[in-house]
Amino acid sequence: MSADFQLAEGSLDALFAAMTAAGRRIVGPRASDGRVEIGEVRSAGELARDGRHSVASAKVAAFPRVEKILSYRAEGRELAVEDPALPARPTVLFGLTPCEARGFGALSAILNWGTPDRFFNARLEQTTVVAIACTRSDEACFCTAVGGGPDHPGGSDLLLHPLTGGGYEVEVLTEKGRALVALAADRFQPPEGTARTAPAQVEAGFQMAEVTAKLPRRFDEPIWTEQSLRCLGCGACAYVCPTCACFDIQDEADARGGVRLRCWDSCAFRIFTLHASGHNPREKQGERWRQRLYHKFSYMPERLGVLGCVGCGKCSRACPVDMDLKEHLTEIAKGS
Amino acid sequence: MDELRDKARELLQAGTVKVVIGHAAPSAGRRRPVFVRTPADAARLVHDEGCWHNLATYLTRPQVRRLGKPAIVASPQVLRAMLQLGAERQLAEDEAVALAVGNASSIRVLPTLSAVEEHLATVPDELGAAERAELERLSALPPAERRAFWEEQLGRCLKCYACRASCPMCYCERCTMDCNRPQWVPVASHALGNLEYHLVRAMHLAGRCVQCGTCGKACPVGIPVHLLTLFAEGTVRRHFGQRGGASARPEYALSTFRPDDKETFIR
Amino acid sequence: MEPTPTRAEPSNGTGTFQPKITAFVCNWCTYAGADLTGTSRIKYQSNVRVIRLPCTGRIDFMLLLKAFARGSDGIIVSGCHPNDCHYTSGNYHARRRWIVFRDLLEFTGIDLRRVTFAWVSAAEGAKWAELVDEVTNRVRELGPYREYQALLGAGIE
Amino acid sequence: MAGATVRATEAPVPVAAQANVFRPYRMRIAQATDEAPGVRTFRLEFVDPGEGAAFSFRTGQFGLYSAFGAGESTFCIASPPTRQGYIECTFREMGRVTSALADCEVGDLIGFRGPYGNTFPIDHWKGKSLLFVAGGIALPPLRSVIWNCLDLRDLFRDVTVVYGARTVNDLVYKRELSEWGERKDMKLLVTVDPGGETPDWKGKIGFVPHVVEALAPPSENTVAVVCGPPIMIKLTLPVLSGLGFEKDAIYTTLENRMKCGLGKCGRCNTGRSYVCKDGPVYTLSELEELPAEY
Repeated sequence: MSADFQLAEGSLDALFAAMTAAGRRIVGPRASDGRVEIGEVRSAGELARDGRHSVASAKVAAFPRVEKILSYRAEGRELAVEDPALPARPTVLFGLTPCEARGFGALSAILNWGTPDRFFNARLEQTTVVAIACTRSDEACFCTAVGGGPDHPGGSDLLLHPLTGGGYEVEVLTEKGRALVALAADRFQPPEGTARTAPAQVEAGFQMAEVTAKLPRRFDEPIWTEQSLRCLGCGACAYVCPTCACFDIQDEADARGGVRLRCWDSCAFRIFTLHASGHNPREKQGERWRQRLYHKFSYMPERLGVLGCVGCGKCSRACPVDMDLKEHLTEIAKGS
Repeated sequence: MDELRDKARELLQAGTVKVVIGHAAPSAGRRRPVFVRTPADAARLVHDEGCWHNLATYLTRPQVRRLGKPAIVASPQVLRAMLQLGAERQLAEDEAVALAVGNASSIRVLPTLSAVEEHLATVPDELGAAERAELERLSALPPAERRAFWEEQLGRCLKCYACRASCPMCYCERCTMDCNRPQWVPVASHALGNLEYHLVRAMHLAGRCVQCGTCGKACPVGIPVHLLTLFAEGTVRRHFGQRGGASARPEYALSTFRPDDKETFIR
Repeated sequence: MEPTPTRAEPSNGTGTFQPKITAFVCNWCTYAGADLTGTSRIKYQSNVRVIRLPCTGRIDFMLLLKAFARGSDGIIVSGCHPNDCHYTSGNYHARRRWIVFRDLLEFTGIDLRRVTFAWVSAAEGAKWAELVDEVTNRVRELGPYREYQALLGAGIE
Repeated sequence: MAGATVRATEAPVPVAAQANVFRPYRMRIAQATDEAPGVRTFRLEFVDPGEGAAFSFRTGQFGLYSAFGAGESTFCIASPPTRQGYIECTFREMGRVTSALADCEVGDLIGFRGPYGNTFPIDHWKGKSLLFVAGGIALPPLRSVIWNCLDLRDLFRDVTVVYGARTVNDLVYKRELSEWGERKDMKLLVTVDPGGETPDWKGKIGFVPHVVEALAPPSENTVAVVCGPPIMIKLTLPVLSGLGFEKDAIYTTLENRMKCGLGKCGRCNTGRSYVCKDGPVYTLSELEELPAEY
């Protein structure tokens, strides 16, 4: 919580210039057509800093929608197989919410379980996360119920606390953060103790411990069918989720060679578990919805030691039919 | 609103239907589909401008079908989707009761597809002004700019299939996107995979699209995908004089022809 | 798909761009017509790869997209004249789909100068030669379809 | 159940030194055998002898086989680890990848990555009798463990195999079945569903559960391994229970859809279990703790 530096509002542009000069790609929330997207940001002015949440997640920086994991060339009957070069694209994720920053921890737990995932790790290693503490929340937010908070430092390399009079106090949390500060050291001044803007109030309305305690015995209850009646079975929730990591592997090739791609996938899709024989272990939408919840709130904590959720509310905001995760979790917690 | 709730309550009380598919308002700015199964619950129903989902999508959903006979709060686009589902033999004549809402003040209870068709004959079927203007704007652009527009828009597509999932006419149990022998369209959401997906979607809806625009509103990242289906549907209407959702008779412009169909480009 | 790095632009050795044209033709009219072109010893440009299908009604619009994705610079789609379909009405059905698809391609900014639809009968060997020459010349003028090729590999990290 | 809780930790290996876990071995098809309509067996040899020498697996494990250009598909390793220098797989032509594989011929290259998953605990079976029950295309997972045990025959007491298919034509490994049939140190019962027999069929006629029931193998000090279509498993389990088999003495393998084999892609997750890591081999008592999502 204590600040290491203070960064004046007017210094942001200089910091951006220094990061760019150092070869860093800067990615962050930016306003576009009335919504907030995650995309490349060239100057501080392009950053969306009005407290609105981006629809999509910044996870793309380390876990892109589509990435090459293998390439191969046919040479007659022979075949040459090659590993793609490790991605080299130093990136600063600037202005993420603390929830998004925390999301990388859960992603890493999934992708590095058992065997390290060199593609994810290479991208993450080159990514510096600068989060800005939230001063506004909305109906979908419940970070405080899942161990996070509007100014939670988890997953951030630098955490910026907005000051009432503009500018930020800066918490340096990692070596990566320190290296970023060094790029524009003269802009990072000693903190003056200026008042911070109060962090957002996030009323979760339920206790996560109650959810985790109740899930194991509610598996066969009708609640899953009931909650998912309106679920359309699209993948919007999974694709905007900072911690969803399910993927598909697809070959694309012509006669001469091809690539093997890892692309996002979602447990909400009927074909996710569909066998070629036609048998489907999770045929009903209610079963797929249940899997989504159990995976995040029961199986992951048990197996990987982390929750598969940071309470950011992106899934609820992205859902075309208003499947509200906070509301659903509250209902689960209240049940017997 | 009271009338809608009364009608829904009556239908449930009389046992005419087991569920009323409508909208609820969990908070001021939000609208969501809701499945009302008890007369008391009918009080949750709302209908206003914010209710943009084409609820007819749920008429073919297995989890909703299991609930029993439905009544459905029906804007003109929902009614059109019902007729198109009827035309495609996905909805029988008296399988669902429509509670027609619209500009007209009172709720009309339409128990059959014939009644729906009769009612719709009195409702103008016109594209919204905003959509029309946007289609015209894009059509007037130089081709390179139109290409750039769609490249940028479709480049953002996550392939979450919210457009497909929310469309009342996308009821296929096994969508061509999910078939892999052959793998017509790449699974990945890269530039080519996205372009091909959206062209296929528009082609498969041409002549069947009821022009509700739900697909565009469902898109989490705000791609105006509905413009593609609206455009293709517009071509069908202009050239062949048939429109999706006009009747429950099985007439599909692209499964028939006229020897004198006019074109200007075949050598 | 990866743009295949080895793909050199076809050349006739004089440095002139040689476009790759893919023709989707029906078995009964256009394919026979193209055959007649050959047996009549009518010379025409050799840039076209002919893909024979039973009927124009069987030519899925996806095939056109696949042809572009696999590096075609231009496409010909051709079959029996109206009233002459071996299966009575396949070409009428195809015509409706072409009308819709062509409009949609134009709306998404795909270069329509690279897509040519035609009726070529089994007796029109000369028309086939003219058509191929005309399309080849036009596409040669346009150059390689770089805009479409640029989509390949785009969006893959 | 296997698979303790794993805490997320920083990757101990520097990223640049981390292997590409998706990179398959290149394998050459040394032998291809048509087993039954649509069912083929490949014997695969490592193109790189060094990789072959370093490779080892245990019975019950599986891998992902790639037809380059079509993708990867999951099957068990159907050969026993006691036969070295090659692995074998048997698959039915069902989808995009298996059709592409079926089109391959001897000499062609395909990919293999693995081995993945747990194993049949044959070390714990020493001194016990073994009963193998298989149906249809589910013999391949058992073939590995059957051969493994036959190659170490002295370690076990009685070995019995009951195998059934819909028709005579659908029986796989026909040559091996006749070899097993002639062996004196094991008992083999092959059966086909009523109506699936040919005029010269000398085996049994009847459904697998009935054949097991009639055979009434003693359960004492015996391990049963059951693999087959869901309906066969469902009807065989009560028969085994009736014969006195304990739930911990009955094993089966699951075949959930998989993409990665590494516990990451999410497909095979069933309850707290990841079939690709904690399975594919489960005892009946382990299976009963999982939701029926397989």
